[in-house]
Amino acid sequence: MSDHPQIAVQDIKAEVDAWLQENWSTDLDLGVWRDRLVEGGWAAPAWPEEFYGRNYSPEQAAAVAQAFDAHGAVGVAQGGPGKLASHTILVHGNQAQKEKYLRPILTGEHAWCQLFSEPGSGSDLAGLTTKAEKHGDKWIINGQKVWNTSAHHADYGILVARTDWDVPKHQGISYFLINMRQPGVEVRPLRQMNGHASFNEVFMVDAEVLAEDLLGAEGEGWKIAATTLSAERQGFGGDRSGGRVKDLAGPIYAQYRQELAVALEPYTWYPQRAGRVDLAWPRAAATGALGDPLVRQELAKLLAMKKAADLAALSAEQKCRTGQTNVIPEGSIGKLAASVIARQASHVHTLVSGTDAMLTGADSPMDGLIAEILVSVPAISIAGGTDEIQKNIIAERVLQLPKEPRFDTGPFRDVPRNVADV
Amino acid sequence: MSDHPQIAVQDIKAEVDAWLQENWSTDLDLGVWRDRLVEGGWAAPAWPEEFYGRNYSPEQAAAVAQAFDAHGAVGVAQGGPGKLASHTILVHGNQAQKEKYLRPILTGEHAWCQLFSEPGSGSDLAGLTTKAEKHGDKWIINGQKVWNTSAHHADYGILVARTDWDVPKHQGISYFLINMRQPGVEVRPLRQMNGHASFNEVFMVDAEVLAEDLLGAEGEGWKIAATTLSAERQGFGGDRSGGRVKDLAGPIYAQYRQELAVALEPYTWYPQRAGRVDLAWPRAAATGALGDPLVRQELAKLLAMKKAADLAALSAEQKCRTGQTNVIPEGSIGKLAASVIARQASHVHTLVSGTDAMLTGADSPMDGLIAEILVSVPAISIAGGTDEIQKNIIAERVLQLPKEPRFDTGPFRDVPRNVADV
Amino acid sequence: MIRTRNHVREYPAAVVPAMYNVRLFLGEYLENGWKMDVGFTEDQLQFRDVVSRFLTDKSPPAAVRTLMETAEGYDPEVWQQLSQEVGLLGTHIPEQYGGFGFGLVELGLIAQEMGRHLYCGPFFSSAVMAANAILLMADEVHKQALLPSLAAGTSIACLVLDSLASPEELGEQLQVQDGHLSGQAELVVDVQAADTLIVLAGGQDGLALFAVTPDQAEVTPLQSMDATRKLARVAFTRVPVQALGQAEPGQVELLWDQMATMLAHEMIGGAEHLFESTIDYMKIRVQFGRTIGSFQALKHRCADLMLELELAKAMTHAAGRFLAGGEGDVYSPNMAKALASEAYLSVAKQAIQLRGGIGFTWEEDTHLWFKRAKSSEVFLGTAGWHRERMIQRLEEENAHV
Amino acid sequence: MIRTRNHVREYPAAVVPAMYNVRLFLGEYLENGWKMDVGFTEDQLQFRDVVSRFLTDKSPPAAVRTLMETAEGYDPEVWQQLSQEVGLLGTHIPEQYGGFGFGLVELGLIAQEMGRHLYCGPFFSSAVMAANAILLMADEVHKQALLPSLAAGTSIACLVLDSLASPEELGEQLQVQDGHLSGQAELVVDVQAADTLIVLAGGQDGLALFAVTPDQAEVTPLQSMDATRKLARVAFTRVPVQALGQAEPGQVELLWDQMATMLAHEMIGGAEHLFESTIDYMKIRVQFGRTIGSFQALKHRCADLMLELELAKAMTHAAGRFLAGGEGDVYSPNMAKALASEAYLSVAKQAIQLRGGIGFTWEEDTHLWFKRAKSSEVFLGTAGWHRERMIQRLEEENAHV
Repeated sequence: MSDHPQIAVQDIKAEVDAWLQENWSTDLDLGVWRDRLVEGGWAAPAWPEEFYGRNYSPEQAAAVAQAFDAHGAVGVAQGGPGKLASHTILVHGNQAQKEKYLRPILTGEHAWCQLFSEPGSGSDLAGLTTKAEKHGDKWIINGQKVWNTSAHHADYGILVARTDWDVPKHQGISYFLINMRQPGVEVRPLRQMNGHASFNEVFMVDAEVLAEDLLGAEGEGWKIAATTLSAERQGFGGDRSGGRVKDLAGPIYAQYRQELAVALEPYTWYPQRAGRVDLAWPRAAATGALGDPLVRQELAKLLAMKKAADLAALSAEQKCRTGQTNVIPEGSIGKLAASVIARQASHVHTLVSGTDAMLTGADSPMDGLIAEILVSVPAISIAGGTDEIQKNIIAERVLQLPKEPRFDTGPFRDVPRNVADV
Repeated sequence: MSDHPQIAVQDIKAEVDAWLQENWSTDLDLGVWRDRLVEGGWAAPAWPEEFYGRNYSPEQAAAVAQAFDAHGAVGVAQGGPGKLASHTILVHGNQAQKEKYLRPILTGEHAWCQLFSEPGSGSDLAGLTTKAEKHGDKWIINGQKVWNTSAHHADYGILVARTDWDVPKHQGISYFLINMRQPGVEVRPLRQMNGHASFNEVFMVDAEVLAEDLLGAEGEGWKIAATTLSAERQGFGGDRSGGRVKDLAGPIYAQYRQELAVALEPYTWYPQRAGRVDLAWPRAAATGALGDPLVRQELAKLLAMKKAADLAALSAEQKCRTGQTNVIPEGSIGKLAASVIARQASHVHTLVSGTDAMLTGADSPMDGLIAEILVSVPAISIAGGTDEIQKNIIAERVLQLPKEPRFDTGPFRDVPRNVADV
Repeated sequence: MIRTRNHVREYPAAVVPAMYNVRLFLGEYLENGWKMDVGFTEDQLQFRDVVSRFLTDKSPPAAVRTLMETAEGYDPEVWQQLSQEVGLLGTHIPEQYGGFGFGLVELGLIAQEMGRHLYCGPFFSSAVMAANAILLMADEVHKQALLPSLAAGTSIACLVLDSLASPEELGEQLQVQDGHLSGQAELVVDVQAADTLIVLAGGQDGLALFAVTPDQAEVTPLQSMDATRKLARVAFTRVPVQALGQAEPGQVELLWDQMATMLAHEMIGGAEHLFESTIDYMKIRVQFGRTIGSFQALKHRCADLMLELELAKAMTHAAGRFLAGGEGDVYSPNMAKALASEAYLSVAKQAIQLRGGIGFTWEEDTHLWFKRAKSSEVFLGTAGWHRERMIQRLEEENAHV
Repeated sequence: MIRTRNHVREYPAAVVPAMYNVRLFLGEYLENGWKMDVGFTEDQLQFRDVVSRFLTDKSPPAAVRTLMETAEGYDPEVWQQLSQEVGLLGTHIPEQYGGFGFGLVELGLIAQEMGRHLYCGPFFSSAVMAANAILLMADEVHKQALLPSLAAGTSIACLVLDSLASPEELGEQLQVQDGHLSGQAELVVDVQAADTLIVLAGGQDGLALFAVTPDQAEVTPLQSMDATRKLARVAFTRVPVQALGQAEPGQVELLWDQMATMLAHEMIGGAEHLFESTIDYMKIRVQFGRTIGSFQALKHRCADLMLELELAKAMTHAAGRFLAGGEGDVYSPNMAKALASEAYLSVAKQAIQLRGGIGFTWEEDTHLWFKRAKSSEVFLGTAGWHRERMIQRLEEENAHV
């Protein structure tokens, strides 16, 4: 995907503008518009020309997005898992898979989910025990997945399952594209301690995957999953704002808002999980808690850490851009900082609330928002790689300290695992 | 040493009193008095009758000490290492060794030191590499020891050294009684970061130990060292007060004070190492630092932790007495608490001192005592078993969590060790 | 004051059904020596085991989950058994008022077990808060009128305070003028279960205690973060009242000390449960081919938690003994609440963290205790408030010297 | 304000001896990507490497140990080289006063390297404290008289303040009345090396700056815990003085911000050294048949330390950029000093702990940095003071809005 065309940003913007003048209308049905978008080649400008794209550089693609935004035109479907799926299929899929799956992701016709984590393998994702067995031209899948955002309305899933139990654990995994709308797949919402149910559990009992829906080769699943996970870490799954256009008036925007609402619903509590540092000062000032010397100290610690972490993140970003660092270790430091900050924010919010911190919901400060912080912050140091995993990464990859002794390098069949697992 | 004689405490006191009336005089030379003490059988009442004792129970022995104290009579020689040596010899020595070594320890004629730790084996004491080789009727010792309190004025040392390199590390160690007054032994004071030199390094180059001074059998050194270490943990080496008699007037007391001064000199900074919590409140009140809300919080944390630790220690002591627990894990919790408390005390002393904490010596608060706290506290979490070792003990022995994977179970010759070691 | 051995010995034999065989459970404690608390008589420990056994039976997580979704927040049948069969409500109430005449050490042992089992019910509001307020401040005639039914469990009281944050703010909102009570208490514990509201209110002679019936109050149930402890707003508009008794100097703070110390017991009980269950989980959960309990970073973290918890326990039990008439520092309740709050929260955070994602789910039980820890952190004074108060008391002590 | 690339580029070429080949050392930094600080121009980083190279050469631990035992506390020959050959003393002094016209970002880079190498000498007192005070407060004529010789290193100044704890207390002890300076400064840094004492004292028109010669002062050397930074008590008895200039509103705090920020740079440099040397030690020290760096509990502790250190570094460099005229929060110096103090102390404690017994000995170098960390903790305001001040400034900011 290199060798980007030599077109200047302003020319791109002009071209997009002209095309939008011709094609865009707020009265269009969203589906009709998306088809037109794909046909016009503006759906995914950074993708190859063969697949709805123009092989644009990130800067060039950003220019397209800016032009769309300026024009008030709706883009392709949002939704984190779909982006992860299309990115992975683009990199590892065969021609047929790309033809079959990419377009409906862009138009929003197909929703996707990610079927990676399992109850028995959290930090140790490669220890997964979902089983895939080849029967004729089908793979039969048995096992359980968990933490599957959007699985309850997904049409397809990207799935990793074990196809060989006699090789070391990373080598026996394969990567599948599974149809979620089949009898063998059951999706149950998973409620969290903060009351939200933004994830699901997915139970697969003799679920089927066509042989043609194996992505890459058998046993290459771990390598392919790394592409997905790397995209996730780089925030491919994270663009969830919907842009300013979601607030405009017109029939197509209503459809777009509805689509967005479904896609973004699982993420409403994410800001609270991070501690809502933004609310600390205004609330301390408003409640009078700022008069308490201890609150002042704890608040100052919080704000200083947050500012420092933002600065460090900025600096990590610069290092990445100039190629001075690998994104992963710097990301680990940032993630660890986020945990420390969220916990301190929770502490400050508690002190500021005083005994009102005993309440929740509409009876409690900020209509339950503060209470949601207090019961959501424990997730920040777990989700997306626990603090412990981040510390391992920092110690081993950044500081180059020796790796942990391993007890799971032999054939997977012989590796100790959780009793509940197969 | 069980089957204590059936004598009531008041009868013991009466007997001691009568004997002291007869034998004790403040005009005696200390050496003469100690001989008389040993002959009279009151030197070590808890020891067997065969060796200067009466096979008394701890309570009975305490009654003897009380009677001595009430009478103002001086007891046997103090000095931690000597007590550790005599206890170990009493348990593991043969008849000749007991006859040769025990009495001069009681009279103070012989000072002892402990030669266990090495530069290359700190937490991992059993990884020691000091070498003992049998040549005829002698053992030839080569190696270096460190952290040897009192070695600079010791006559003898209790020494562990490796006699077999082809067995696992704990099995190749032997226990020796070494004469410190010989050309092959060089003692150098080891200065600490707080300026004191309360330890030594001991270099042994072809130092000699007579075959008869091997304690126990060859290869049993680790087991015997455990007796010494257990005695150390139970505070056998810790009674350093000298009692009230050291402050009395009379010729023998002067001699006693001198003996004590030499024995206790290495320990003068130990209270500062523990943080001197006792000084925190009075200084905060005297300096006006108590007006600072932050000092109040930190001081309250300190005092509450200290009080709680004292209560927990009391409770551990009760558990030991009633046989509900093994002393080691409870001791580990206490030692860990001491570290946390000392660090918090250092923090409080710093806040109370303000910029005066930049000074030391006579120019600084309390004639340098506070500065000594600040630069001595780092030792508390290292000396006598690091915090890390204590946490291992708590996790593995108390909480019964799995042990660390081991990489040192094979023949010692093949175990990775520090480059500087032999 | 710790009762004599004889006095205690009668107790379990008289009221404990045979199924709660105390000897049996004492054995369990001895096997797990490190978990054993000292400073208690053997009879006290037996008593605790009886309570523990009862709650294991009657307050399993499933029951907690059912009750926390109800408006009443407790099971009247279990309350009946708890009071009638096991007799826990009268533990600390003197015999002349229908109780068993034990003290705050025994009440603390109950609170600890209730915290451990997350018992849902008005025990803390009625037996700890209201009964102790009456014992301290009510006149003899009112003690005789009120306490026996509380001890028997036939009546349930709750204590209405206009601040749960610090005793310094008490009597600011709730005021009695010309014999009429008015004002609002923003947070009242377990009022929904009470038939008697014991109100501490300000008046012309300072703070005094009053009794009111629920129908005289406007009660607005509130959603509590910790659904196992119900909260409500309670307002009074010129309710005619007569004082049960006047709060003498020092009594309000003594009441606060008692409540905070009992809460500290509850908290260390909860923390013990979470700590033990977490250690158990770490011994079976496998990742990377080994139990997660074998990872040194996690082992050391558990050692740190154990230290924090042991210190909090030692202090809390000492505060109980002090309030029961034993030796101790006047500010030991402050130290107990501060240490217990922080230890409980440390343990609760790690109980989730060490379980990973599953620890954050609703169906796993950890969050129930986490929310109790979080809520108890600010209930009856934050750690910071208690530390500041401790220093004030030390200053007062030193000023007298 | 960060100078232009061109402006900087002249600098190393003009004054750096060939042996300090900057390209070479930049290469080292690139190899160790994570250690690299961003937000600096390539020229600034080259400049830092020159300084680092110079100090590696001239301020090894052996030199530090020798100098800290002397009364003067510095090596005049190295001072000469530092000022004449490498030109560090004039870094931040404008060209019209004989300096190089760089700013506090470059001065901060020097301070960071000096902290890393524990440089012994009056750099902080003369170049950082005194020169910045003169730059801020002295009248033009005095700047012209004083700064060129400071920039050239032919004169050494020290700043006499009557508090090193907070700017709020300044001018309470040192007072000028009728043109005569009296009073005592309890703690003065590196006065023993100075030929000029710059005194900030109170007078009828508020705080002003004065110059005094050493023979006009009674100097009592004091034993400093950190022997690499000399301290003395300085007293004045009716010394006739003329003001160099008046402290305008805000200037005293700005001076304090500058000093605290430069100290923060020094501290993160020291912390970096200790952290890196500790990691190195952990890779070679063997216990139980494995390097101690392979124990997960220690690995995770190092990850925590790295986080703390990275945050302190990011904040400190941001404060430097802010003071040099860049974007930023007015209270960023407070955040920098608070974070840097705590990070340095955390690292210093662990640098000893992770070395075990040897880390506590005099002959091992760690304690030299530990004492600098401990001493710098209270120098120019504790973390608590800086946090409180930060909140005050936020309040002021919000009051203006």
